[in-house]
Amino acid sequence: MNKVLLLAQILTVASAIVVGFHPNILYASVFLLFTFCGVAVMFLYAGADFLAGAQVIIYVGGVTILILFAIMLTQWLYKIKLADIRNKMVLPGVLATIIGAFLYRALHQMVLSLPPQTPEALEKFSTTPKTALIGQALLGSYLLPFEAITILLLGAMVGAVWLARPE
Amino acid sequence: MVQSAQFAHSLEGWFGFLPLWGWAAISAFIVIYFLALPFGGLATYIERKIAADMQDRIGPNRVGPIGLFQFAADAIKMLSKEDFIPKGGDRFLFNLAPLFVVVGSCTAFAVLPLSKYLIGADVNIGVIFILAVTTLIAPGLLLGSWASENKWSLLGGLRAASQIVSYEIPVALSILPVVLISGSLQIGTIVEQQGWTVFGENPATYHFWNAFHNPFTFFSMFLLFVGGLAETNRIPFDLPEAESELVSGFNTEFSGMRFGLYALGEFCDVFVMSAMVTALFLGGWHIPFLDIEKLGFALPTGLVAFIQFHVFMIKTLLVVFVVMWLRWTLPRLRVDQLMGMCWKGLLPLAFFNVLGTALWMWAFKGQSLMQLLMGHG
Amino acid sequence: MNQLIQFSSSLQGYLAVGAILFALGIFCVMTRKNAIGILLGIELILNAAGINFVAFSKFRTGLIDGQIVALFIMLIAAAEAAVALAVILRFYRLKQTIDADEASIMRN
Amino acid sequence: MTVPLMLGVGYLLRPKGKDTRRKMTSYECGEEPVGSAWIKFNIRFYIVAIVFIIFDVEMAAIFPAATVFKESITNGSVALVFSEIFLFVALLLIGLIYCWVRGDLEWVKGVTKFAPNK
Repeated sequence: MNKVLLLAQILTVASAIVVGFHPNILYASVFLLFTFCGVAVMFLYAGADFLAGAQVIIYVGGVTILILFAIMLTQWLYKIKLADIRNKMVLPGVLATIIGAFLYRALHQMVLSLPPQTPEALEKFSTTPKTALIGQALLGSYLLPFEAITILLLGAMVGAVWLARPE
Repeated sequence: MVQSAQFAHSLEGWFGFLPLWGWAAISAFIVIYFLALPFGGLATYIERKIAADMQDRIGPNRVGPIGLFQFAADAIKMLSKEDFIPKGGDRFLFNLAPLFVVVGSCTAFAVLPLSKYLIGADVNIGVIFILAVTTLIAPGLLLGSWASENKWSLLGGLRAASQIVSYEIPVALSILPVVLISGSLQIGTIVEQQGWTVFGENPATYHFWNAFHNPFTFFSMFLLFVGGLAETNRIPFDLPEAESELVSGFNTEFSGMRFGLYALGEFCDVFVMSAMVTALFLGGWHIPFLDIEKLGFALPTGLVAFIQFHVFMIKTLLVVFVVMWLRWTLPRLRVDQLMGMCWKGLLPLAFFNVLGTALWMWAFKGQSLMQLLMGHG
Repeated sequence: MNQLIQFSSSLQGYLAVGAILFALGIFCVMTRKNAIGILLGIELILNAAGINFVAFSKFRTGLIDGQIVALFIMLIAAAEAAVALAVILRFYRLKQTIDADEASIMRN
Repeated sequence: MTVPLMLGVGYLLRPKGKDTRRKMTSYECGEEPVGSAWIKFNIRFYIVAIVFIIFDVEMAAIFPAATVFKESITNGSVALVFSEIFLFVALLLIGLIYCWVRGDLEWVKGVTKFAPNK
């Protein structure tokens, strides 16, 4: 029921379209940054306050920076090399549309199968601070996945540094 | 912000469609207008005055009494400068990049706890909020430097970005002890817990300034300060702008108001960092050993807010003064020293502090040094 | 206009945005020749998944489990981006290009 | 809103110079620029970024765990929470130490070899 959320969604979709269609990879990654910000605002309105912050910290502060560094590292011949998108767009476009429509349809079926929340419950859910709840869940029922992720991160760091290291 | 809440309530008939976050945005806007912009301007004046004093010069003294309106003159000068974009550069990104920096540093003002009753938006993820919005600065510098098509800019921007992202980790980890202590990310709550009064009974939640909670937090404060210096590209960490190596770094090609926006963003960032040190470690709006709300007689809320605001500002400006003082005290680091210091010095130390604070909390049931000494709790 | 606002703040609005992001991500993965471009598409897809989890967590279950899964998605996405870009860099050093079509040495 | 205002006022006030060729070139201390500025740069920037992103993620994951630490002291689960945080930190420190030992965190490789008193 509010315009800010609608604006955020429009921003998200519009910049995602630029990401999909802009031939220049640098522009695509800049607009990916806007998509991330829009998604963060959507999270905020879905009652995921901590997640919104984490979204900005991880994606905007981390992944985007990494992608920008990678682009600058590999593509120094700016205008020639950056514009590389395939000419064949019809088939992927049709396929993507079908997949997206199918996904929406399937999820919509799922929506109908689950009972909706009352407006009071929604309001209460939106206003509860989530950080401590997430912390409790991470240390409770999600302890094992959390540990697994720690090990995954360790592996990713060692592996990525090993791969990127000059001989 | 009690008054503003009532004000907001009375306006609800017209602006009822706005949720809490909308109001947060509006109050952020107000705070930016009345705090960030004047501060950004004034800070340049203060900086020049301090620099002049330290070098035994007079400094700006022509515009207004003791040159006080120098910043207005600077702003007008910047506005009237021709502003051009280098030919090979990327116009769109060139226009966009300074906005990232300004938005990143000015939005953080919204959650600064100026007083108990004067917080733009005391969101319950306040600490994360500041960390999140300030991450926008690094892409701004990187894109701006890329868009200028200048080797010095690009090198400066890359250095700036990698420096800022590197030091983000020690900064976040030196905030973590505070989160461990207070069990909250809400800045208002964190500051409120740092009270202490010698006139009357202390509530169980009061544990004096976080800096003196235990030895580890004391070091954390310095880590946060050093990390903040590096994140704002201040001397001795101003490698991205090292004149002797890189002309002017990432903003070499920027002129006029665009350059002004970069400068504004930097000064606002300095203020935000200092305010963070103040709010998280130096007790925020609390006068040491005195709680003006527990004197035995009630002061009007407006007066309390007024006093608290000034206490907060004095502390913050003292930290800002130290930042400016360091500029004329320390030489610039080398780039390898800079990175080595972050990853091999500050980061292990920050981890050590986190674990040490956790152990202290465990051993003393969460009591601070002050509570232990005074036998409270 | 009011209906649009109503729709946007409902579960369906979130799902629609998620589906659009997902489709655009698929499209991006299929059309980009550039390996980094493919990574951008993957990030879009992961974000779409996160939106769906968070939306269902609020509008249907009322539990935070959806948010935790979304947090895990983020953590894994970041690790994945780090490794993927390191692989791309390695490949670039090998072949002086990051055209994904060239990455067929494994095929023979 | 503020920023467009500032830029807009500036647009009205500032002189409109001619876009001469020379002015529009990038500044290189008066020399004509040679080649494009978009050059390849040092790979160390990138390795630092990789290490950074892992720690960034770690930082985001540890904040929720840290917020429950204070409560856990009173409700008796402090050993679990502490060991959890400790394990998390320790595993990442192992990664950091690996990079440190392998020399990935050195900005300039081999400088110490030429130190005069060695």
